[in-house]
Amino acid sequence: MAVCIGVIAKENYPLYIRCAPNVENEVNFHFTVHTSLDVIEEKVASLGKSTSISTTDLREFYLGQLYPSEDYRIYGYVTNTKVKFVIVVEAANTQLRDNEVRSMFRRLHNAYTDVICNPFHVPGDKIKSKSFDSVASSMIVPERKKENPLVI
Amino acid sequence: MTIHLLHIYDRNGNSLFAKEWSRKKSSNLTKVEEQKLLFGMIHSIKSFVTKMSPKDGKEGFISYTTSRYKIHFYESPTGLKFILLTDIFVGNIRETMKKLYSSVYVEFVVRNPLCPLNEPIRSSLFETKLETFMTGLSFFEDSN
Amino acid sequence: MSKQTRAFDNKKLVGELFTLTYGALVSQLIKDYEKDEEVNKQLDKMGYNIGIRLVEDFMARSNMGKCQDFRETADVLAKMAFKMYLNITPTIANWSPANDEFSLMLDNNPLVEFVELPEDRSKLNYSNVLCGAVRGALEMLQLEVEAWFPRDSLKGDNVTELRIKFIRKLTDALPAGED
Amino acid sequence: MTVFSIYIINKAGGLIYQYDHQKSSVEMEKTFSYPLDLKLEAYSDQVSVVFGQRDGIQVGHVVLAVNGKQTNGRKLEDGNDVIETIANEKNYPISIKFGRPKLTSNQKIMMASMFHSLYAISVQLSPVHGSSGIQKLETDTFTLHCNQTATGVKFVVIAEPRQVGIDSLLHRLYLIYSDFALKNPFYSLEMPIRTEQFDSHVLSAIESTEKTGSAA
Amino acid sequence: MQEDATNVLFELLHDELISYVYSNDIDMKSKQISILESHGFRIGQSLAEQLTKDSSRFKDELEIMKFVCRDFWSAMYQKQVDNLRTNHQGVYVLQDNCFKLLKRISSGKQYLEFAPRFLAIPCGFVRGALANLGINSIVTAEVISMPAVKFQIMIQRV
Repeated sequence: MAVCIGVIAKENYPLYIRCAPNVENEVNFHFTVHTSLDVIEEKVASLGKSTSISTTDLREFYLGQLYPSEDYRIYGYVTNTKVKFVIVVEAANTQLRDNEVRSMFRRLHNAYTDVICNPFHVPGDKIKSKSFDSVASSMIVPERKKENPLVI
Repeated sequence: MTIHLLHIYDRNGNSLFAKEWSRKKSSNLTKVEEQKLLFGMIHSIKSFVTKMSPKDGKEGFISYTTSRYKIHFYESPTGLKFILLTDIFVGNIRETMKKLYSSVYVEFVVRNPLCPLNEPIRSSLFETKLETFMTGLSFFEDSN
Repeated sequence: MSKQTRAFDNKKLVGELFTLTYGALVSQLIKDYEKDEEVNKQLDKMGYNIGIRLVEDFMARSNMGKCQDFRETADVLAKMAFKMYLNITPTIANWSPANDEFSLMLDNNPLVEFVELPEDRSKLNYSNVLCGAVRGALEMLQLEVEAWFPRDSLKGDNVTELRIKFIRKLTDALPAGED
Repeated sequence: MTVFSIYIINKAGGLIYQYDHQKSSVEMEKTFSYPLDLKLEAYSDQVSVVFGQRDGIQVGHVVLAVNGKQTNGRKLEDGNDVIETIANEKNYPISIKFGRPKLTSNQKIMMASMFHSLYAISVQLSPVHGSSGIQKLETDTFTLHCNQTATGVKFVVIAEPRQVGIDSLLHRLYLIYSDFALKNPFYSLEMPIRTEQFDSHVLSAIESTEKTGSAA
Repeated sequence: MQEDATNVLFELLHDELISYVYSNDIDMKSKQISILESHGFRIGQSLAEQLTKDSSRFKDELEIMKFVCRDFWSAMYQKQVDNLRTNHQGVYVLQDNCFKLLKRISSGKQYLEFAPRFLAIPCGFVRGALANLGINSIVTAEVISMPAVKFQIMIQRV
């Protein structure tokens, strides 16, 4: 389960950010998400250059863990349309496997695609979709565990 | 064998299309009068057939033959009427008539957004396709 | 560059193309008309225009004759027409005692696959084009019907219900001066 | 194989002889509960089914009787309107007899005169010179054969589409006509033919055609 | 092989959208074309999102162009483009000798003046799909004799 999920437009402004309830420093998460953008950009750029290596891994949307931090693990995903998804997980949450994160991103990506296809949605606008929200919410930790105080 | 002419009418009896391939005798009527007479006759035959039929039928009128020519009739479920005049040696061409409806009329009139339904057909693509269809028939012979 | 073959599910894609084009149409109408009722009316009218052409294509493909009763009409609509063009098979339900009114239950309406209705559009019958299309198609087969959506999953109902009511059998008009 | 009926039409379009050989009548009586799921409409003085079918009752069938009372046009024999009676819930359960409409003698005269004009129009609309009128009219349920003599009398045979030997039957009818009508001193030309001799010869010609495919 | 019925429905809807836009007042033809084009753009955006979500990441512009002009195109119209050329300076020319949305309208010059309205949405499709994949472009279509169409894509570099 994630503590924060972010969707960033190709022009690098947030389309959607959702944090776990009872999170104290929500602003910090916004900051975390933004910081991760640079890492994403870097990763993608390096993939583009490495023409010699054409392993499927480099062609994947899922970028894996972006950078380590003491309290959190931050994962990134970028689509062909250059929309970025970021999932923040508590470092203490060790049960979460790579494959699960990958599938969370898949679900987010699918839900995002549906948002774009909604004729009432204006591309570039913040995501207001209820169904997207419910998909994202289902991946968020319902309540912060007491024994893991959030400090960034 | 010879194809004399083809008429297509909408369900209200408006002539949508008419083409002659081989015609040796005129009815001494104007085009419009003749179209009305032909449609009127077919309409009467349909009603005649319904009343005379000894059993419940589905298709109704199919064709009539005189000593010198034959009229083949097909009506689509939507009421379009296809009337083909040939010589008397052409047999039952029900399937051909259906095909004329489904692969020429539907394809090139119904699916051409610039062809209003229930108005005379002006598309030359339709005419070309019709010509190809007709001249491709085994009983078509350009005998003049 | 490595040769990448992307095999799309064509049928699905064309379905999506249709769904998205329909979305574009609705969004244009919403721009042009203030009231949802007006938009509904336009959608019905456009559906009618589509229906009167679509029915010819349907007849050409299916090689069907005219329906002899309303149960047959319901069956052909649900099991053939909706299946053929929208790739869904609605359930037929709620027959009236005189068998002249029934509903098509759309468990899965492709038109609304991606749609979330904005709150200020509560009176919009998003799928109204279907009403017009059914009405237009049946009118060409000389059946005058009324069609409407008593329930719509977009508006929070648990099912989308398209109701179709028989009004009367039409007869061929005669050209002036005949018979 | 079946011959359904014979019509002889004089040169003015008048029906001078008619015989129905196959008296096939389709009739169905059934008790209905309210509301009736068949759509009825009054058409040319008959109440017919315009939409809906069940238990053999089909579009085109007419109401012959309601609760045992025969219909007479749009009314029942007790004077009540057929459509109103059937629409009224109080009359249910209701027993209605449906059947294929049968031609009345008046209608047969009309049909003959209609065919007479159709014949003339088919000559006028011919795309080639020297054409006769309709000699054979095909439908999915019957085929009509017509032979017009040089004197303008039309012999019309209505038969099953696959019935053979019609030409010979038409020829035979012509012979019967000249032997038992024209040569009969009491028969006046153009007038209806009413002699038993004529009837019996027509009947045997038809029966022979049905059995052997030839009227001779 | 019979054409898929879903296509018919799409085409009828497409035609209905066009005739609706053209039935509306407006005197300026260019306005109607641009309304249609913008709908095509919006649809193209959505489709690009849909169609690329299961593919792998595009490496460069050429790969995107190939995707749009080949895969996307043939999926939409159930046929390959007949010719695809580029001058390697950002201009791509797509030649379709029998364009699906024109092939029942005319073979030749009849109704030629109506061709632009049937090409506005398809041009928008391409521009919208490319835009969503990060390539800004201008897409135009040229018809000399129906049903052949030449689409030209000019990539705009800022």
